[in-house]
Amino acid sequence: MRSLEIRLGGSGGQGLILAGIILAEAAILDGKVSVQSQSYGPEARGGSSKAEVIISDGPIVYPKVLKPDVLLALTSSAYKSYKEDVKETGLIIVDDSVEVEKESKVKTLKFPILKTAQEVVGKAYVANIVSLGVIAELTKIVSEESLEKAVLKRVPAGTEELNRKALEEGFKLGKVEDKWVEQMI
Amino acid sequence: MEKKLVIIEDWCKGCGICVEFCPVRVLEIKDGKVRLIDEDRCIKCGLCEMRCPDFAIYLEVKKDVEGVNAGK
Amino acid sequence: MSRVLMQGNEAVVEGAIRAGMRFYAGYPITPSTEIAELCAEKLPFVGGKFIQMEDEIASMAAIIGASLAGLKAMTATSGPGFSLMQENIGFAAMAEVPCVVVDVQRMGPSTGMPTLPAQGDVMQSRWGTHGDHSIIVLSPSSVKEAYYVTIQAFNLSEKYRTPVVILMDEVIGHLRETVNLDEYGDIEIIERKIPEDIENYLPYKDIENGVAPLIPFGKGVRYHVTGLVHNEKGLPTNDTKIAERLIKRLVDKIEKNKEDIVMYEEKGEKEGDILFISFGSTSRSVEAAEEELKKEGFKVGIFRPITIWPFPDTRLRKIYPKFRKIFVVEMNRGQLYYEVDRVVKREGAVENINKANGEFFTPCEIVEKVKERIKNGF
Amino acid sequence: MASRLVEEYFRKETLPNIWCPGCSNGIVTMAIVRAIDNLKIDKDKVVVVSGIGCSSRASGYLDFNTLHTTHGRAIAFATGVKFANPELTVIVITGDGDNAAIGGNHFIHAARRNIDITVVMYNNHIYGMTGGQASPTIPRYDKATTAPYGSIDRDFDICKLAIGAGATYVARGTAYHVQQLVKLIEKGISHKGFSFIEAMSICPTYYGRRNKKGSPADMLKWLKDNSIDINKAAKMKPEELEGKIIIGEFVNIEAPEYTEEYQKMVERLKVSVK
Repeated sequence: MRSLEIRLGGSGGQGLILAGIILAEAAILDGKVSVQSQSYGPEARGGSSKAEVIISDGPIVYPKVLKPDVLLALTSSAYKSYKEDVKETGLIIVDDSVEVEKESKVKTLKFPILKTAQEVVGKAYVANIVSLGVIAELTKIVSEESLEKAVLKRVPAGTEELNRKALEEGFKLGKVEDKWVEQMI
Repeated sequence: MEKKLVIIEDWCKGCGICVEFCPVRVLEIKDGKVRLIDEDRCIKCGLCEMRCPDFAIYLEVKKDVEGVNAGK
Repeated sequence: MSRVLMQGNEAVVEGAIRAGMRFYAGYPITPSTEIAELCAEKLPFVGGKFIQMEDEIASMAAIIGASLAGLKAMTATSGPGFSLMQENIGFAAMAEVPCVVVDVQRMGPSTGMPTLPAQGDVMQSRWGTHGDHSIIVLSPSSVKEAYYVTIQAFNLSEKYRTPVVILMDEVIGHLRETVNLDEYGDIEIIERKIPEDIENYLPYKDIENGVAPLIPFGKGVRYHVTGLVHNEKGLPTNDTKIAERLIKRLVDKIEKNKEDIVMYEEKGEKEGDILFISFGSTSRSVEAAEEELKKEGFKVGIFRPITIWPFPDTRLRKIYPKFRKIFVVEMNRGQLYYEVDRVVKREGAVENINKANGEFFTPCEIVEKVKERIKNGF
Repeated sequence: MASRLVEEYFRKETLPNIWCPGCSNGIVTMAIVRAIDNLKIDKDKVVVVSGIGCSSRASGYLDFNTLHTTHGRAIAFATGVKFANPELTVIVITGDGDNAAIGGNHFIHAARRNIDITVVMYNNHIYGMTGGQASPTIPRYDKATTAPYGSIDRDFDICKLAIGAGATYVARGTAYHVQQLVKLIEKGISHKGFSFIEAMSICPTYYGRRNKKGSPADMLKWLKDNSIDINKAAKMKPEELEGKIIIGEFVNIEAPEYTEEYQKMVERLKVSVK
């Protein structure tokens, strides 16, 4: 039975918990089993925020992420806090504002996620959806169709188009030639 | 319409409130219980019943010839 | 409903509404607040009532009042609020008013760590209110089970006219899992029966299961409900014989019907080296640890009480002699351990594996602790 | 046999009541019964909720649906009863300790919600059930077992608190002015919204003895002599009103009632969903 662990890290207010929920729901639409959990500081915004998703073909016994296959870090502090946990065969995706270690054992890719949200899509708060596009495109852990459905189900009414665009921009960013992707699939 | 003053001795605690507020002073406390001294002088005003904390003294209202219940 | 992603707190609300809960009173507290929020959102559409009270004392009071007025009622809270509810939980036990209290446990004591999990309220859920009484406490270990357990909480509270506590924890409360609630099929819902003969109704007479059916206020039976010791009519008394009969009945209606009330799950080997006992979210870590230990050649069984109180001791007595060592794993400094130790009267057989720092057990930790304890043999 | 009101509205087997000789709790309780009788409310639909203390024992004597709750919490229980079944007439019997001290928070929030409950607070300035301790309404410098040298606390004007918290019917009567008290309670019960009636009462045993107030009748006379009708009080100077009890209706206004507002919200939602 295959099981993939994803951790999404950043700061409160970036919508990562919602991103985790969307990812988990997309996996269900794909016919898989998923769980989502989270932790956050006492602040609703500004503190650190972490969402975790496990996607599996069968029942998930232990519901928390121990060794992520995929880590998304939108802030330097999230990168520093969680990079050591990632499996050696895993993948770290960071925003290009994050300074990464040169000698990392784990495959690490940088993308202008926050910038794309702000400048291309036009709203900083869609960075979570851009991130999902990047993750899905790179890892294929969920299908694009299911992810889009899940996004549209969960985002606030009136923001559907904005989020659809954010997702597309994420897909675009994630289209990179890389051996890791084949291994993952 | 006929009214009659009734005392429930078992419930009376002899506090004396009714005695003090009886406008015609026809009540007294004897051996720790209230007593009607003079039925003829009682004007059946019901002030004793109104202020009795123990529901121990009341005016019994009997229906008159026309059968009107004066209690309501 | 088919397969959906659902949060534990949400499953409680779904289960409660399915069970017929039509009154919710509560006060915001992490990590239970989603239960209040969802009740506020959903109850108006099913003919139910939601009210945000001024504190947890009032919330507990309001659900007792609502239950007496005829609605199935629930409140939810976490440690600090659960502490505040205790006096009125005792009132519900004494006056025998059905109601459900959800305690989504967080790290304590006091304000502790509001967003982090713990299982430190095991003893409080049993003995938190003063005086002799019995109570039913249920603890789900998954989102799906939170739904089922909530329905059973209402059923048991109606059947035995007692407050029922659902002892959750932050992990299960906030966890979202893939669930298909349709898999449960039809679940029996126990409704209040109004007896034919209401002329001679005695609200506190032992008719069935140690209780009389509860006729709501306003139905033509005018009786008294009090937290004082009372006779079968509900009227207060200082008669010590009546007091003894009353307290005996309050305890017996639960303890003597234990076999009807207790739920538990057994996994793994039926005999062998190690028997794990755990409940709630911790049993998820224990199950993962069991898989590891199995790989290493140990014979491991798991006993998971779903009903914490009354504790399923009859069943445990049957199982435990076939294992060499018993480990009680819980997110506290040892609480259910004492109950297990009471049941297993074998010197040194029961050990506890504890954690009380706001962190969820990892399977790895459990495996390491077990190996450490048995390194010199069983 | 007992009086028609006792036969009809009391649980006779519970009488005589447990109150001390001359305690005015019986007078105020009977005033509540007279009000209900005058309004001709079906007693199956009346719920009397009380807390803990001398006055709260009244619920046990009354032949309604009665709920004798925990200390200070009667209004919170009553909120659950009323909101669950708004057809019921819910009356709370409470005391100055029960309502003004331990129950203060529930009191102000029920007033704020304007839920249709009538609260009658028997105010005798003392905790009688526990033997005469100072309550929040004990007049300043009066004595109690926990204020052996006189209470230095400022005393609480609960009617003002009720008004400040948003109660839509607020009145004060006394155990001496029974006819007026009955009328005030009647109006409070008839009023749609949160109604508060303070009934100035006497505790001859604890408050009376310790503060040398004389016999029960003397204490009632004191209430008679020191009460001033609100209309008369309006024309008097503050120094003339020093130490006096103002009686009558303080507030009687219409405002949205909680259970009705909830029902309106439900109706609105039904429309919006369709």
